[in-house]
Amino acid sequence: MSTSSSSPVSAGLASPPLDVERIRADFPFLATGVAYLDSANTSQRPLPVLAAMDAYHTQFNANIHRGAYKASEQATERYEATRETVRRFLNARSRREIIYTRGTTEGINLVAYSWARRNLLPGDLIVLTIMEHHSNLVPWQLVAEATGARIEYVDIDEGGELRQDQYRALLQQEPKLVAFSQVSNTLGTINPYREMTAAAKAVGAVVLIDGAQGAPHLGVDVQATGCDFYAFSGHKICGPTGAGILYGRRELLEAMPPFMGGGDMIKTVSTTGTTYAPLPEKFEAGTQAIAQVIGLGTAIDYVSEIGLGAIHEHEQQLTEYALEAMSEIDGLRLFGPPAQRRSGVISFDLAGVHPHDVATILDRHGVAVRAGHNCTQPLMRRLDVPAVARASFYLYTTRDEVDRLLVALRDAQRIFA
Amino acid sequence: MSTSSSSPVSAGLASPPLDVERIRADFPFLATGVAYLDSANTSQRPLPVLAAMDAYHTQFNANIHRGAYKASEQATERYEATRETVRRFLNARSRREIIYTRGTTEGINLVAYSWARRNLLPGDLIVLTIMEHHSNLVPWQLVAEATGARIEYVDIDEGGELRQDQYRALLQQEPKLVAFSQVSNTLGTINPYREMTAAAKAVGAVVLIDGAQGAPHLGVDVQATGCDFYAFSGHKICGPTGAGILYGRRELLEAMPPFMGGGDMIKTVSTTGTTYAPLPEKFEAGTQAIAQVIGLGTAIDYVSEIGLGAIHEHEQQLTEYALEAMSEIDGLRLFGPPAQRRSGVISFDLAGVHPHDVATILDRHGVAVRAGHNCTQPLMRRLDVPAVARASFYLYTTRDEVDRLLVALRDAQRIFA
Amino acid sequence: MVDDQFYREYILDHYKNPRNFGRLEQPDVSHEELNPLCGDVIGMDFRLAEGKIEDVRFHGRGCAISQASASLLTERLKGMPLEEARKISKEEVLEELGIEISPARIKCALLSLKVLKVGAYGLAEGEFEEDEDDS
Amino acid sequence: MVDDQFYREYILDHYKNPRNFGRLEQPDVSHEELNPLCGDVIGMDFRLAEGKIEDVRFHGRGCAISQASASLLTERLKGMPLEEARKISKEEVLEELGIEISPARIKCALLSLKVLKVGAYGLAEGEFEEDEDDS
Ligand SMILES: Cc1ncc(COP(=O)(O)O)c(C=O)c1O
Ligand SMILES: Cc1ncc(COP(=O)(O)O)c(C=O)c1O
Repeated sequence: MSTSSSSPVSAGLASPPLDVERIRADFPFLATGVAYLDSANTSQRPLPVLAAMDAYHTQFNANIHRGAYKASEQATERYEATRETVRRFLNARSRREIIYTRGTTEGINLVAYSWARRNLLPGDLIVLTIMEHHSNLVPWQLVAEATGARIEYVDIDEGGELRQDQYRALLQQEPKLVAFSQVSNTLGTINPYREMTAAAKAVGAVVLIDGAQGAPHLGVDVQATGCDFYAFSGHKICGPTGAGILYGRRELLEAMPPFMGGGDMIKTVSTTGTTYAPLPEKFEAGTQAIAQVIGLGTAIDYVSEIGLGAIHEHEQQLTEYALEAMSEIDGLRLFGPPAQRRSGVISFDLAGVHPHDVATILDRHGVAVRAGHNCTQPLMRRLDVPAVARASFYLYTTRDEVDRLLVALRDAQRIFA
Repeated sequence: MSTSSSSPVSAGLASPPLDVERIRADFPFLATGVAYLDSANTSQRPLPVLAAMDAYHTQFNANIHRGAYKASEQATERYEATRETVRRFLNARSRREIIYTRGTTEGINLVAYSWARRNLLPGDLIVLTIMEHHSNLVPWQLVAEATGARIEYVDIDEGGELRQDQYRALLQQEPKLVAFSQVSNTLGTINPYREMTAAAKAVGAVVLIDGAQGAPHLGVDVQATGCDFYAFSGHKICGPTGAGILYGRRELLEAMPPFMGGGDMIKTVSTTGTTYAPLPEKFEAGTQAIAQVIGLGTAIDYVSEIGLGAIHEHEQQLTEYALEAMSEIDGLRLFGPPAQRRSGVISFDLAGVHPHDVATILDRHGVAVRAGHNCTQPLMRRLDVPAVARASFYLYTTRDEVDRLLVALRDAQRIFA
Repeated sequence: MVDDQFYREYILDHYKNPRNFGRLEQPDVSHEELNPLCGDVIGMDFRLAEGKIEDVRFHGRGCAISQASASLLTERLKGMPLEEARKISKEEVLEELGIEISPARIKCALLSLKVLKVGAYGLAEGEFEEDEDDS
Repeated sequence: MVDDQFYREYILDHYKNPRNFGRLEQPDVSHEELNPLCGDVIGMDFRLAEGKIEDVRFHGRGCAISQASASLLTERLKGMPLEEARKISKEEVLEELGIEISPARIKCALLSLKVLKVGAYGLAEGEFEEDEDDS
């Protein structure tokens, strides 16, 4: 499922509203009564996903590709079915472009090792943005160290949106690589990723999109977008931990050397040399996270069936409601753009109360939020805060949970008054 | 749990026999009735392991290290508890030496990238063996390509055991790195890994042991052994897919640069540079396989409680029984050493019947074995076979299942007579 | 003892007595392919004349499925116009084998067809795989 | 509204009115440490004389736990013989805070102690962590 434009999604779609109560019944953790407002960190996982992994464990628990017996065949079939599910989800041309990883971080590192270290030369430019997650920063810093490439960062404006003027100016310098997040995990900003990709492709750059926060809430059409790489994590899209996806454009993947060496990524191995398996196996060395890949396929089916359009609309209504209510709290500083241009992520600072203390008080109210730098330290420095508190929503989040957040925030103010 | 010597384990231990029927009740897949003789490929997973992951999913499904609320704290605690479980299991000095990986393959690649590529120079010698799994071959071939180091392979004798004379001769050349498997996944050979490690350390080599087949059946005492690195996979020791362990000696790990960059492996990130987190986080970039790591801890507790000594003895009795019975089948060629010096792994070739056909016929008998090169192509070439069939045992394997294997093998002969 | 539905008589016959097994002297085209699953290799030598496959031999070792499939295929290829040979589909090969092939063994059954397509037609290996992929 | 057991009056008091907050001119020892979880930094300046901590100030921003803990620690340190200061244990610091600290907040509570140990005693950072590790 992909959105038809990278500008605000909900506008004309008018999806039928989510049946949130029915959805919540699928998520066992929610029965604990905790108002879980930390889905941008990791999502909850619904029963069908757990059941799919259970089926593997109890009915066809075997390794894939290798065994010549039924359980192994069944496991292989289910495991490979996820690849087709993901191909459709991303609208990739071929299943060979879908590589299983542990998550976004491994996907980006794979590109950093197998593509960037081989293709960047001293002085070559890498363009990143100041809002990137460490997973889309540190790998490139390591690449720059290894190759002598240099990095420039696109700044944000006061509304928490990327300075497109600056971005265009940097593109004039003909960067070799442009890497940015589809959606910011701290600001919630939905970046104009299609326009940014098109502009970067026009100057010949390779474009990697960090879809960790985009895939679960907006989806993507990689062909329409035109990006070269797109990475996301299963655990943020209702899938299990331990499985994620790297999409890579076939021509690039074919030309890249393998990342890790090991079982299943080879064609022939001898003491004198080795030839590699075709895509995608070339990049999938060793026993993969079989059960988790199967779970990921089920998760994507699950959210796709409900519909990303409807999910996004639901999140946006909650976000609008929360932003409005929070802006009425004295001394509460909100980061990021207006609801229409953001995903269900709200980072904030409560004057006089440290984000960690906010989170602790919220926790005592049974409200789970994240506090810290959210793995975006350069952005923290840019915003001139050491840390923020962050509430984030997903398809199972209710207005009632937002209300509980508001009550708890006022209590934090009372305690620290 | 570790064995007290790298020579045959069972000899003097006399563990009480396993209550295999009780054990089998813990493994749901076995209820399918399949005689699962492919545990060297991946093991079955017992209910306590599934229950531990279920508890995570239903009671404290949250990300670790980051959240300031109860579910996240609980997840972190359970996740870190596995580290202590593994530390005890390997008898490592510190939890900081225990790094979570996806499996053996990733662990070896981590060492190949972060240690070997930084420390090997053109002409430096890497000593491997001809029986290695591709996961302990290809990463070093890639290292050799990148650094100009050269590789020598220790051969086997006719009994499928490493030629120690040749090994000692190679050590005379003062290799920088020696990497070998504790137990061969194809021959079942239990290598004299302690003696081999001591000899390599004596000439100043860094020693990596591939414990994929060793950890689940023998365990290891890394301090007594004296190896620098030890890698194994959770999915072969009753744990879930997607989680494994790299042990590294602290001094080496401290000096190594990170492998992947991303969330959680940093201390500070800025646009101008980055400092890294202390061990083990330095090597654990991005969201880890949280549920699976928790499952792995439970798996290690599970096998430790039953006792690796007893498990090994059980396997050895089965192996002895099977080897004897199989040697009575005309035209059946057995590979590997006698039962006392091998793990519960039997690779064989049935004259006139291709291993794939053997496996297919066995499958039709409900007997699951592996057929192929077992990711040991150089060993296949050494044995002068294109492929083998392999039966492998674990704590839940019964003599009855071995009998079913024997019946099926005779049927294969009949069909192809 | 299991039923012998899978390893039918004629499969075993082709396996034990493969037709057109061996090498051609001075073939016009010669090509080998590997089944990476098991390490089996099958090669074929072709002699071409007037747009036809005048003669063909196969060599290499393998399982009953791949050997029988190669043997059956060569029988069919002999004397066949190249144009026609090019059109032989995976489905036809599987059908001719006449047994139900599990996904894990499909590569065995199609190895000889791959040798034909990649060897005689210069299809890139990727293409053959891809179209397998999308089947 | 939740009970205020966690953020007791005196914690909040130390947070809002931290004792010994600021810098010393020409300190004998000065050291900062970071809590990587939240990016908080606490630093301490020490003036030493005759084997005693004659004066101490702390600076940096942080949560109520780390600020109160630093404030309480400096109160205690003033005039304390170095030998005695070296012996202050994590348990003592946690006890003095008098509230139940969750694992996630332990680093906040012990940040100032880390500044003292690593700064004034030149303990390697690893050592402090390690002994935390093994506690
Ligand atoms: C000896 C040996 N080494 C390495 C591996 C690779 O382990 P994994 O595939 O779990 O990474 C295996 C298992 O396949 C093995 O048996
Ligand atoms: C924008 C963004 N990029 C990358 C990541 C890293 O994802 P993972 O930790 O699953 O590898 C995250 C999530 O933590 C994220 O929000």
